[in-house]
Parts: sequence; C-alpha cells; structure tokens
Amino acid sequence: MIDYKNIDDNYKMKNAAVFLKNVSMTFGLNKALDGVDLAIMPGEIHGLLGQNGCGKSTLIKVLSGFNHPDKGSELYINGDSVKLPLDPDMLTKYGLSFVHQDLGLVPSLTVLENLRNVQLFQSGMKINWKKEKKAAREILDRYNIKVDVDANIESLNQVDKAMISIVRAVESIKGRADGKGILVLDEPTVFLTKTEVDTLFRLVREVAASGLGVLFVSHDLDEVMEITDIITVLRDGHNCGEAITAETTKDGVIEMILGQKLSSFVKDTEEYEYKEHPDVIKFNNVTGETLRGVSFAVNPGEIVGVTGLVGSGFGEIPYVLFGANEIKGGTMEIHNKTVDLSSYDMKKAVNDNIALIPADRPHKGGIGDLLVEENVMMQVHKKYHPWMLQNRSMRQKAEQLNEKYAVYPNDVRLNFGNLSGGNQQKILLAKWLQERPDLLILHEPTQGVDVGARQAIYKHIDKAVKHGTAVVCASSDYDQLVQICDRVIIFVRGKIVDTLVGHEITKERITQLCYNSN
Amino acid sequence: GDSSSSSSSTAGSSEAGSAAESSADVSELQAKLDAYKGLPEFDTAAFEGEAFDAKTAMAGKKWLTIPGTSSNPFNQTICEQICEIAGKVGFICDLLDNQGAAEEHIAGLNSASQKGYSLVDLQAGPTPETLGAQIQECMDAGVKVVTSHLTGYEQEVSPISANMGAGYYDVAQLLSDWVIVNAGTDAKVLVVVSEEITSTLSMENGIKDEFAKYAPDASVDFVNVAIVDWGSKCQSETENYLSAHPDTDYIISIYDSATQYIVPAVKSTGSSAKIVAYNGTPFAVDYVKTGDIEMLLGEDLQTIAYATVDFEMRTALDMPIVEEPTLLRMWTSENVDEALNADGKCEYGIGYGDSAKLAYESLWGLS
Amino acid sequence: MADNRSAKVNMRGGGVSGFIQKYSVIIAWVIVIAVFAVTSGDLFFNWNTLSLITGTRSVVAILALAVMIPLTAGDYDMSAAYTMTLANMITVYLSIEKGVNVWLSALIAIIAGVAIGFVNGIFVVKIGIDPFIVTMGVGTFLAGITLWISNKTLSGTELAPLQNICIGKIFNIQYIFFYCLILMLVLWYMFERTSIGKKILFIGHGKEVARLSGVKVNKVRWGCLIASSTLSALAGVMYSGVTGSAKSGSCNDFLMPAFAAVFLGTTFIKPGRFNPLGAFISVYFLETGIRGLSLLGFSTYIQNIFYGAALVLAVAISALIKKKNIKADKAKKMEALEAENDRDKKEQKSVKSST
Amino acid sequence: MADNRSAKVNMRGGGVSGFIQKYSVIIAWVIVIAVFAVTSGDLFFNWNTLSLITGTRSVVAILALAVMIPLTAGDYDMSAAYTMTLANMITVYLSIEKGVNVWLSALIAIIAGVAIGFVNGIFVVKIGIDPFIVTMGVGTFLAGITLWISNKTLSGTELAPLQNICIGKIFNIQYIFFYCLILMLVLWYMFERTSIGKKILFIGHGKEVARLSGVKVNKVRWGCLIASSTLSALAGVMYSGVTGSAKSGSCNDFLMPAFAAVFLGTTFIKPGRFNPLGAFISVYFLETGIRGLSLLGFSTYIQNIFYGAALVLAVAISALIKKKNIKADKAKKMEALEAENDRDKKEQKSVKSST
Ligand SMILES: Nc1ncnc2c1ncn2[C@@H]1O[C@H](COP(=O)(O)OP(=O)(O)OP(=O)(O)O)[C@@H](O)[C@H]1O
Ligand SMILES: Nc1ncnc2c1ncn2[C@@H]1O[C@H](COP(=O)(O)OP(=O)(O)OP(=O)(O)O)[C@@H](O)[C@H]1O
Ligand SMILES: [Mg+2]
Ligand SMILES: [Mg+2]
Repeated sequence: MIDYKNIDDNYKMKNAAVFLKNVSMTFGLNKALDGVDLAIMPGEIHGLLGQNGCGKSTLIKVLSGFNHPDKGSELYINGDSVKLPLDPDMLTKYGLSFVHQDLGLVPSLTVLENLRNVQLFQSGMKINWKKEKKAAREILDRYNIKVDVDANIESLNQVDKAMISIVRAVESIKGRADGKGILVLDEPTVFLTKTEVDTLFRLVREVAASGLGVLFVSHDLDEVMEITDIITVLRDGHNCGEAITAETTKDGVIEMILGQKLSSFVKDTEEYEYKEHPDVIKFNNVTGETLRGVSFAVNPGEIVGVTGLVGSGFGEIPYVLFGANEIKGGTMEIHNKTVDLSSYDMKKAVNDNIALIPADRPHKGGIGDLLVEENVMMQVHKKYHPWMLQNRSMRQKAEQLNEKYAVYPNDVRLNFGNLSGGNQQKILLAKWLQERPDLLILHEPTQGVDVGARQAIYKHIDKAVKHGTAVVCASSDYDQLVQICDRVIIFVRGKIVDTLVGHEITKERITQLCYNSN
Repeated sequence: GDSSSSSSSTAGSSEAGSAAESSADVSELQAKLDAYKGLPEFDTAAFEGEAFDAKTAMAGKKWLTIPGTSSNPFNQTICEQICEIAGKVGFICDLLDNQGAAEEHIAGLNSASQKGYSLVDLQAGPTPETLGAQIQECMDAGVKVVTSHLTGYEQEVSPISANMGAGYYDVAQLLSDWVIVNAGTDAKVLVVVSEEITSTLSMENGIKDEFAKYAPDASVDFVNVAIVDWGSKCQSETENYLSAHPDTDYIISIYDSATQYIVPAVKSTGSSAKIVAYNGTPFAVDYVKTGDIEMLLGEDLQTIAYATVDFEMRTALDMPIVEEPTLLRMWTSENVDEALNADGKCEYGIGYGDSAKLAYESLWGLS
Repeated sequence: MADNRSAKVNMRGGGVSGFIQKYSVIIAWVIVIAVFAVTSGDLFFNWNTLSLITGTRSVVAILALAVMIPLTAGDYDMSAAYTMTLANMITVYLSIEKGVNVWLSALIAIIAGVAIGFVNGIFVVKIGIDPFIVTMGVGTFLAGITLWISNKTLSGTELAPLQNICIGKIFNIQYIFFYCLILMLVLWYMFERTSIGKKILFIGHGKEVARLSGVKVNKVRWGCLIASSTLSALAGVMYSGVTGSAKSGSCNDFLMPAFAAVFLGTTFIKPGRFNPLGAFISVYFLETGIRGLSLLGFSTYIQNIFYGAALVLAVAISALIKKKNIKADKAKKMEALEAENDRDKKEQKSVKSST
Repeated sequence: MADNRSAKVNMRGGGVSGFIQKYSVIIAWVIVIAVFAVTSGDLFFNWNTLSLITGTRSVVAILALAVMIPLTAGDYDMSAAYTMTLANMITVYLSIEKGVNVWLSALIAIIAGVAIGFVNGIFVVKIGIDPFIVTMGVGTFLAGITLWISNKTLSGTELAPLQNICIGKIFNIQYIFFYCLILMLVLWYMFERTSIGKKILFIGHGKEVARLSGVKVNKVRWGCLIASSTLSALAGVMYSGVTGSAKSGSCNDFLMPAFAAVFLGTTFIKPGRFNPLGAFISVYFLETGIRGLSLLGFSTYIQNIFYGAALVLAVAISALIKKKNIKADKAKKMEALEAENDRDKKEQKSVKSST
C-alpha cells in the first residue's frame, strides 16, 4: 500500500508512473483545464471524478498527445520530464494505454485490425497475418468475447465493442518488459452489464497488482468506491479535492464533486396505481429485429421505464416507436387512431407530436459543428413561418431556453460539439420539450451525465410529465429507473417478462428479473 | 517560357524594304480577291502530275486514315470521303475514330503493320514528330505514313514518308488582302490564332508579310488561345481585346471554328469590328448568312479528299509527288446562297463545283 | 447550479481580424480593383470592363450556385458541367437542326436537367452509392450523349430570341448578370429564411440527427441533386444564349471554376459555411482578376496561375486568420477568467474550512 | 453471458453472391471479352488487341495508383493529372528545347512532383485546408505553369532513350505495362503487409482513432500526398516516353478515368476498400471495353457512354449485392433467435409443469 502521507511534488516527479503538473488547456474561449495536477503512482488505481465538462476527458487527451495544452503544462513519466504535446511515439515507449470515452475503434475496419492495431503499426515491413490472426483469436477466447475476427466493428453490439477496446488496452501493456506504464479508462463501464464490469474490475486489479498505474473515470460512484485506491476530483477545470477512497464516503465524494450537498430529485411519494387513461398510447404486437410481439401502454403523465440486458431488445424500443428502424410489424394507438409501425416514419412521428432523445448523442442527438441555437431550434421552424423564418425571434427563444435549462456556457452561438455531455443533453431536452410532446421517448437519457446535471434533467422531465406528457424511458441504469419511473417493463429475449409498478420498483427486483429469467 | 500571346507586332517595321508600296496596289488586291467570288476551277494545265491507271495499280491495297480528331467534323468528313473515293478506285480504306488524344493515334499506328495496312494517312493530326517512334516503326515495317492537310507548302515535317502541303500561306494573304481593301492601309486588326497547330505558323507569316507589303501602317495584334481552351477562354480573351481596343476594324479568325466564340464576343462588347475567317465550316457559313462574318474563305472538302488520295496513291506507288492545289471560294453575303442546300441549310461540299473531282477521276483513268 | 456562474461570454472573434475574415474576399476584391486601376488606368477602370466582368462568365455563377446546393447537403455533383454542356447542345440542336421553337428547346433542355438529377438521385439515395462516383460516372455518360447528338459546332439565327434576353444590356450590364443576381438572392433567401434551407444545412452537417428530427433526408438530398442538375441545365440554356452556339465539351471546363468559387465563398461572409453570396462574389472576384490581368496584356496562362493561387491563398489566409482569432480570444478569455478565479478560490477556501 | 449466447454469425456474404461480389469486375471483364470475341471474332481476339489494351493507357493505371494512396488516407488529390501534364512538359521541354540529358530531365520532372506534393501537404496538413480545394487550386495553378513553359506541341528525337524503355515490347506487350504491374504489386504489398499501409488505412477510416493510437496522422497524410504527386510525375515521364511529345493539357483528361478506376476497384477483390489490384484491373477492364467497341466500329461517343455506364452500374450492383447480403444475414440471425425462442418455450413449460 502506498503511503500517501509522504508524497510531495518532488516525490511525484521522480516516482510517479505519470505526473501531469499544472496542465492548462483552452478551447476557443473556454478554459477546460486550469493548472490541474494529477499523479498516478505505480500500482495504484486512481479515480478521476467530476461533473460533466469539468475536463476529465480533456486531461486524458492531453496525456495521449491528442490535445495540445497551453504553455506551462508539464508531464513527468517514470521520473523523465516529457515534452508536451506528447509525441505519439512516446505512448508505446512509456507504455501508455487508453480506453477512450468513445472507445477509439474504427467501425469500418475489422475486429482483427482494431484489436491488433498497435502491433500492426509496429511490425514494419512484414506483417504476418497468420500470426496476428492467431494472436487475436487467442485473446478473444481468453476473455470469452465471441466475435469473428474478420467481422467489421460496426456489426458488433456495444458490449463487444467496449470489451474489444478494453482488452486491446490491457493487452498492449500487460507483460511489458520494463513492468511500467499506465492504463487509462475513460468511462469504460457505461456500455457494460454487471458481468462485464466484474470482468473488467478483475483485469484492472491484475494490472495494478503487476505494478502498473490505472486511471479510472466514471460517473457511477458505486463503481468508483469499489475499485479505486484514491480519487481526484475536478471542478470546472480545477483540482478541487483528492481523497483516499477508503477514508471517504459516497456522500462525501458527491459533495466534493458538486461543491455542495446534493439536492436529489425526489418523486412524489404517494402510492402509484396504474389506471388506463382515456388518452392512453398503446403499442400492440411490436415485432422487430429482437422484439417478439410486444404490447404495452403509456398513460399521459406517466413515466414508463423499459429495461433488460443488452440484446434483450429494450434498446430497440425507442427507435421502433419513433419509426426510425425498419421492423416486421406492430401498431400504435395514439390520438384516437391506429398507425402501422412497420410503415411509420420519423416525419410522421414528429407530426404525431412524439419526441426521441437518442443515446448516441454526438451522432444522432445533436450536430456538433452547428451552433447551439441551430440545434435547439431545429424542430420548431413550423412555428416561425417556414417560408419566412424569423431569425431574430428564434434566437431570442433559443437564448431563453438556454437560460431556462441552465446551459453552460450560456452562449447560443457556440458550436454544440464544444459543450460537455450533460450540457448537450440539456439542449436536446430543450429542443424537444419546447414542442410539448405527447410522447417523449428517452434512450439512456443520463448516460455519461454527471450527478448534478442528472438531477436537473430529471426535473425537466418531471415538469413535462406534470403537463401531461407520456414518457417511455429505455435505460440500463437501474438507479435511474427506480428514481423516476412509475412503471418498469422488463425485457428478456425480445419479450416482456414482467412489469413493476410503483413501490415494487427496486434495484434488486429489476436485477433479479433481468438475470434470473434467463 | 517562350510564349507571348499578345505579341503586338506592327507589321512592316521589320521589313522596311517593301514599305514603299502605294495605294495603287490596293486595287490590285481587289482584283485578286474578285477571282475567288465564283465557282473555283481545277487548273488542269497547271497540274504537274502524270495520269495513271489507279484501279490496277491500287488493287489489293489497304489504307488507314486517321483524322486529327473525330470530334472535328471537318477532319472526320474529309476522312470519310477519302474512304469513299478509295472505294471508287477499288481498294480498302478504314477510318480510325478517335477523340484527338495522342495515345489514340499511337494505338492506331502501332496496330497498322500487324493489320496489314500499306499506308496510313494522318489527316490534320498532330505533327509527326510527336509520333516519331511509332511512325518510324511503321516505316521500318514497310508501311507508308503520310501527313496531309497539316502544313503550308513551304513547311517541312519529319519523320514521314511524305507530307502533303496546302496553301495556308496564300490563304492568310487573301484574308489580309480583304482587310486591307476594306479597312484601308491603317486598319486595326486582331488575329486569333492557336499556335500549337503546325499550320498556324504558315498563316501567321502570310498575314505578317502581306500587311508589311501593302499596309505597313496597319496595326496587327495576335491573340493566342489553344484549341483546348477555346471553350473557357476564347470568348473572354476576344472581349478583353475589343474592350481595350474599341477601334478594332477587323478580326481575322484563321480557323473559323473559333468564330463560335468570336461572334458572341463582338456582340457582347458591342464592337463594330468585322470578322473574316478561313475554312468554310457550315456553322461559319451560317454566320455569313446572318452577317456576323463578313467574309469567309471556304475550302472544298471534296477537293481536299481527292487531292489527298491522289497524293497518297502517288506516294504508295513510289511515283513522283506533286503539289496538290487548294481550291478556295470566297463567301460573302452576295454569294452565300449558293452554299446552301435545298432546305436552305449549310452543308459541307456545296458551292464548289465538281471540277476537281472530274479532273482527278480522268487522271486516274476512272472515267 | 455550479456551472452557470459565469455570465454570457462572447465567444465569436470580434475586432479587426474578425472583420477581415468576414469580408476577406471583398477586401481582396477592392485591392485587386485598385491595383488594376492604378497600373492600367483608364484601360481597366471604365464601364466597359464592368460590362465584361459581369458578362459572359456569369454562366459560371449559375453553375457555382447549382453545385452549392448539394454541397450544402454534403453531396458532390461532379456531373453539373456535363449537364450544362448537354443542355447547351439540346437547346441549340433542337432549335437549329430540328426546327423546334427555341423556347420549347430550352424547356426540353431544362427537363433533361431535371431527369438527370432524378437519375443521380436514384443511385445516390435509393441505392446508396457515394455521390462523387455516381455523378462522375453519369457525367462521363452525358459527355457521350452530347457527342452522340452532334459532333459539330452548331449555330444559327433561330437562337436570336434567346440571345436577346441573355446578352441584351441595361446600364451597360448584360441581362444575364441580373438573372444570376436574382438566382443568388433566391438561394440566399432559401438558405437563410426557409425551413427547407435549414433542413439542407442540417443534413449536410449531420445526416443521422436530421433523420431523427423528422427530416426526410433522402428526399431532400434527392431534391438537392435535382436542383443542381436543373440549374446546371439552366446554365447551359443561358450559355446557348450567350454564345449562340453549341459544341460537344463546350462547358466541361467550367466545373473547376464553379467549385473553386463555391469553396472560396466559404471563407467569408459566413466563414466555414457554403453560402450563395460568398460563391457569387467569388465568381466575380476571380473574373475581375482574370480580366484585369488580360487587359494588362498578360498571356492566358496567367489566368490559370491567378485562379489557382487566389483560391489556395484565400482559403489558407482565412484558415490562418481563424487560428489567430482563436488565439486572441484565448488571451481575452483568460483575463476575464482570472478575475473570476480569484473569486472562486475564496469560495473554495471557505468550503474547505467548513469540511 | 446472455448477449453472447448466439453463435458466431458470419457477417460477410459467403456463398454465391459473396463470390460474385468478390470477383464482380473480373467476371464482367470475362463476359466483355467473350462478347467481343464472339461478335467481332479475329478482329478482337488476337495478340495485337492485347498489345493495344496493355499499351498506351497504362499511364492511366499509374495515375490511378497515385491518386489511390491519398484516397486511402481520406484525401482527394485533384492535382494529380495536372502534375502529370507538367512532368510531361518538363521532361520534354528540358530535353528538347534546353538540351538537357533526357534522364536528367525526367529526374527533374519527378523532383518537381515531389515538390508539388510537399506544397499540397503544407496547405492540407500545416494550415489544415480541405485537400479537395487545395489540390484543385494547385492543379489550376500548375496548368498555368505548364502553359507558361510552352504553348506549343514539343517533340524530338532527344527522347528516344526514354521511348525505348517505355514502348519497347516483350511478348508483344509494351514494357510500360510491366512497370505498372510492378508498381501495383509494390503498393499491394505496402497496403497488405506493412505497418505504414495499415496506418494509412486507419487514417482513412478514422483520423481521430489513428491519432489516439499513436499514428502521426499529419506526417502520414503529407507523405501520401507526396507519394501521389511523385507517382503522377512518374506517369507524366512515362507519358513522355509513350508519346514522345508534350503539349499543355495533354494529360488533364486522365483524372476522371483514374478516379473511376480507383472507385470501381473498391467494388471487388476487397469490397468497400481502396485496393491497388482492384484499381489496376479496373483500368484494363475499362480499356478492354473501349478498345473492343472501337474495333466493332462504334463511334467515339460510345466510349464515354460505356465508361460512365460501366462505372455507375458496377458500383450500383456491388452496393445492391451488399445490401442483399446484409438482409440475408439478418434473416439468418432472426431464424437463429426463433429457434432459440422455441427451445425457451419448451423449457419454460417444463419449468412450469415442474413447479
Ligand atoms: N474540441 C473541443 N473544442 C472546444 N471545447 C471543448 C472541446 N473538447 C472539450 N471541450 C470543452 O472542454 C470542457 C471539458 O470537456 P471534457 O470532455 O473534458 O469533460 P468531461 O469532464 O470529460 O465531461 P464528461 O463527463 O461529460 O465526459 C467542456 O466544457 C467542453 O465543452
Ligand atoms: N403541455 C406540455 N407538454 C409537455 N411539456 C410541457 C407542456 N407544458 C410545459 N411543458 C414543459 O414544461 C416546461 C415549462 O413550461 P412553461 O414554459 O409552460 O412553464 P413556465 O411557466 O415557464 O415554468 P413554471 O411554470 O415551471 O414556472 C417547458 O419547457 C416544457 O418542457
Ligand atoms: Mg469525458
Ligand atoms: Mg461522459
């Protein structure tokens, strides 16, 4: 065990596996990092925490050489002072290995090419494909990942993708001759189920035990408390605290992250009872790629959670209901009419006043290189005379929304892509909720959103519900389901196995149903 | 770089010796021009070639004729007629369609000996130097390679079995004469040329010499636009010139295909310049009809085709070769109706008479 | 919430360099005009030159506006110039060789343009092939069709009515310039003020997002390809009016200048975005340079050199200014933050002492 | 684990349609040859035709291989054909007009190619401008330079040594074909078997990921642009040897055929990826079609029509086959699920009955 008491900067410079000192990083006008220090000692599992947009990923990308930090930033690896921005060669030289937030895989290339990319990049003039293939198969077998080495990454599900990224990172530093290096995991668990998380943690402990440093980023505080030795918390690009995990509590960590006590969103407490509302929205016999003749209903003013394991089909629900996926069949009863979902499309969905906030924010949610105002007003052109758009009043409206949804930085003329995940999600909520949808479909609405912003998002959803919006929330975050849902529908293998109502909804019960029906 | 497209050369300054000609000579020019108003006549007396029995001599021969580019109907039509005439004489002639790319000509030459051609006719194509290796290969294999309608009589090219010249120099003089007669000896003239064409040099010389001789006070400017750039640059270059020189009297378009761009340039700048041109392409004859071109020197494609066949048969048969005549007619609004077919449309080969055809056929013993 | 503490910060580059970026090409235009006016005096600086610049090459402006539409939606239309040539050929061929009324001929040419866009759309949208390849292939195909219609240069008096409405002049400026101006304004309005314009923009920057926001991405892309081909055909019809003739291959060389103008147009007015005004001004900026150099007596080769150099340098300078702006902004922001930081630190201290 | 229960599903199209996709263009090639052999008999099916097909247009193969390199890294090099023309002009001009030794002239032309790639790289990599715009601008610039060097057609006996090594024949096939073949094999090895090839591939499919994996993206892209220009210059030198002459604009028209071949090459051998062998075969497939049609006596316009149609249709068919394969895979997956479901039901029943 490391004796954290006697560690000062001087010691870190000489001994840390990685010591980032006084790192600053500015994007446009936005100072994402401001003099941050972070030291990872050999053999330690270091948690890096903080709200969305506090600069965690930015810091990691400084370490990987992707970001070019401001002058004055310093980096020490194993006692060597290393020039910033980091030269890509240094990654392999010093054994820096990453699982980036967006996984760092190339979807259009094969599993083999992705898994072995570092080796391929180093094999000079003579790549031996037989050897590489054998090595790749061996690795996949060892970690029990059942995919074809020649399949394209884009044909895999999220879990396999994440596992490949993780395994790649672990393999590339395990058994290094000098026994040095660090493994950086930027929110590796968001796509994983409990089983894979356990596998991951076993790996991480092995890596740390072999004397390598590990940097672990997550918004899931339970995970952080379980796996890390020490945590560093960032707030708005500053260091705002460091604590030895064993000596702190979850609430203490939350307070460090937020700078204040958490005022959790709390649902109305009275007992919930399901009664069919006259304006109920019904789905009948929905059959898609994995869904098998599923039927359920949502009342106005009700939040229905749908969940299950990956591959159970619950992830298909949001897109099927919105007409975004081609499906075999199924109908929806809405506004006193019945529509055929197999010939439904997104334009009709929007006309029927349905809103969808997808999980894949950068590719499906918002457009990164358009302005915030353009993103937030994307849906409402009809109201501003489609043949004579009133740009000024649209901007005013966008500014109001930004204010109301507490988006930071508060400037509607920034590019959407420059905001952090949580703020992007607020903008997407504003984009759709101003339309006062009758049905709001959410897919992993707080994935990668920090604890603070999460509560704000819940409050906005709740407000819409109070105004009579029906909500379907597809999520694998059981805490979230417990916190906000009136009913939770559990999917197994494309079918509904059970529906929990009101106080029946507990984390344990959901977990049990998801796994045990298998 | 050696290019200077707008080489403003006031003709005559270099040739002071002939600068003393008086305006009396100008009426001489008028008479010279008048000779081209009517149907052209093949001058049998002046033709030096001997008669021969073409049918027997040419039996079993096989020719390939390659137009400079099939996308130029002028070239294409001549080659088609060559093959037609070959049919009449009684030997085989194939036409190689192409779009004017060097490698297409090369491919044609490469396959010539293997396909058993005895003669390849390069009709108004690239200069033979650019095909040197392939032509040499053909000649080594016993295939005669002849260039036609490519150079002035006075120009030489190599390597080649024989080169049939044409009267480009004289044509250029005639165009200049028209300008001098109609705009006086102090005429302001723009000449639009494409210097990458071999015969351009001959025509440029003809124009320079004629102005030096008869109208040393005239200002003659040359604007060079390569044929490939005509679409994007010919019109704007002409416009620019006219805009900078609003008092231009005449534009000489040495190849009348360029008038497609010169006529609209004159219109869009509102210039009062008149246009004279050479070739006799149907659409240019149309411009004569509409008055957009004042005078067009037309050459008879049929005569060219006959002359080419005559020249090349003599080459093929190792007979002495002779200078083939170029029959010209001057088209103006006065006589342009004679260039139209029954539908009132312009077409190749109308309005030049049959004298050349008859003369050649009797030389060859066909009639 | 903690993250909303700072007041609204103006993130866009203002000041001198921002102004320069926004009006870069216009400034360059003024400089070019001034240089020509000084060096060639009256020869350049007269109404005649204005007439030249706004004249013939306006067809390039139409073509540029045409290709800009699918470009905004993220699709290259490499067939545009070939469509233009074909429309030119159809107009002239039908009216001259087939005796069809010239207006009807022009209409048929434009309908052919619509059809070409439709076919491009089938391959791009229905089958899902990269538009660059499809339009390149279709373009080559159209070149063949044009050559098949006629390998001759066609012209005749039948085109006179079309010519009159193209090259007639008002204030010494050819009518065609005003058509281009109107077209530019219409497109500007469309992109700025209509929801269809916004939809095209969304598609160009994020197809999936647009799709999931209820935009019929495929339909709109298809529409953009049709618009491009139709306007290209219009350019071909106008070209028939301007030159009064047609020839296979006549307009193929306009593709590069058109794309050049569109990309140059992204460096100013609305930097980073395709915009009709930028493209329009770029066409005439480049045209001014070329005309001026030609009037100064430069050979035709200087045109290419000027065109290429102007395009690359303008885009490069714009990129460099942008980089500089960002740096300048950084400095400003840092100062502003410094003050806030101090405040924060005090707050933090109080938090720490309380834990 | 629940989500991994389904057995490995082969996502690539196997079976007949997979075979067809993998060898599509080769199959089309065989069919084309067969059709010509039947319809025109001896005229087509002889050594001479082989000599023609593998002959002069091999320069297009070199150009195609050149532009393929930056394309693989995601960058368009639109200046390649202009570089080729310039190299052609430099080689011929120096050796004929300036009396420079022909080999030295060729070397200078190739060095010019390197320099052009370097300049492209400065703008693309250092300043960060879209390569399509940069190379288009640079290309136009180079066209001006070529015209400035000479506006005449140049040729002369000084080029003989170069011509000998290009158009000399072995087995009735010109040497130049073998150079192309060697170049193709070298590139094939590079892309298949060396880490630099893999780096280029990763950059083309995901720049950010490549950078995060320690690839010096900028350096490699720059290198690709230089390779492209250098090989284009080589093509220009070869063209000098093949034609023995130079002319401004001589090779500009090769750009489209080169791109066409490269894109056509992505439809087979390694569907969906740029690959040297595919590009190489495509050049000769298209050439076979054109030569055959020409031997059959079709006018030149049919060449363009064939070129365009072959490109679009080949790519479209390949896309359709791919779609069909994906659908078939989906159906297979669903069946697998169905079967499992049935099994589940039985299990559930037995569970129920046992409780
Ligand atoms: N490329 C960029 N350009 C401009 N701003 C950026 C860029 N990348 C990040 N930022 C900004 O930097 C800040 C920190 O972002 P970062 O992604 O590091 O946050 P994070 O702590 O990883 O948040 P999350 O938990 O949501 O992943 C944010 O305000 C973000 O908007
Ligand atoms: N009919 C509705 N359907 C869905 N959502 C609604 C509806 N009405 C309001 N909302 C949601 O509630 C939010 C607040 O609504 P609104 O602007 O009407 O109230 P406010 O007066 O500004 O807020 P508050 O009443 O909470 O002070 C909106 O942003 C919208 O998302
Ligand atoms: Mg992050
Ligand atoms: Mg996150």
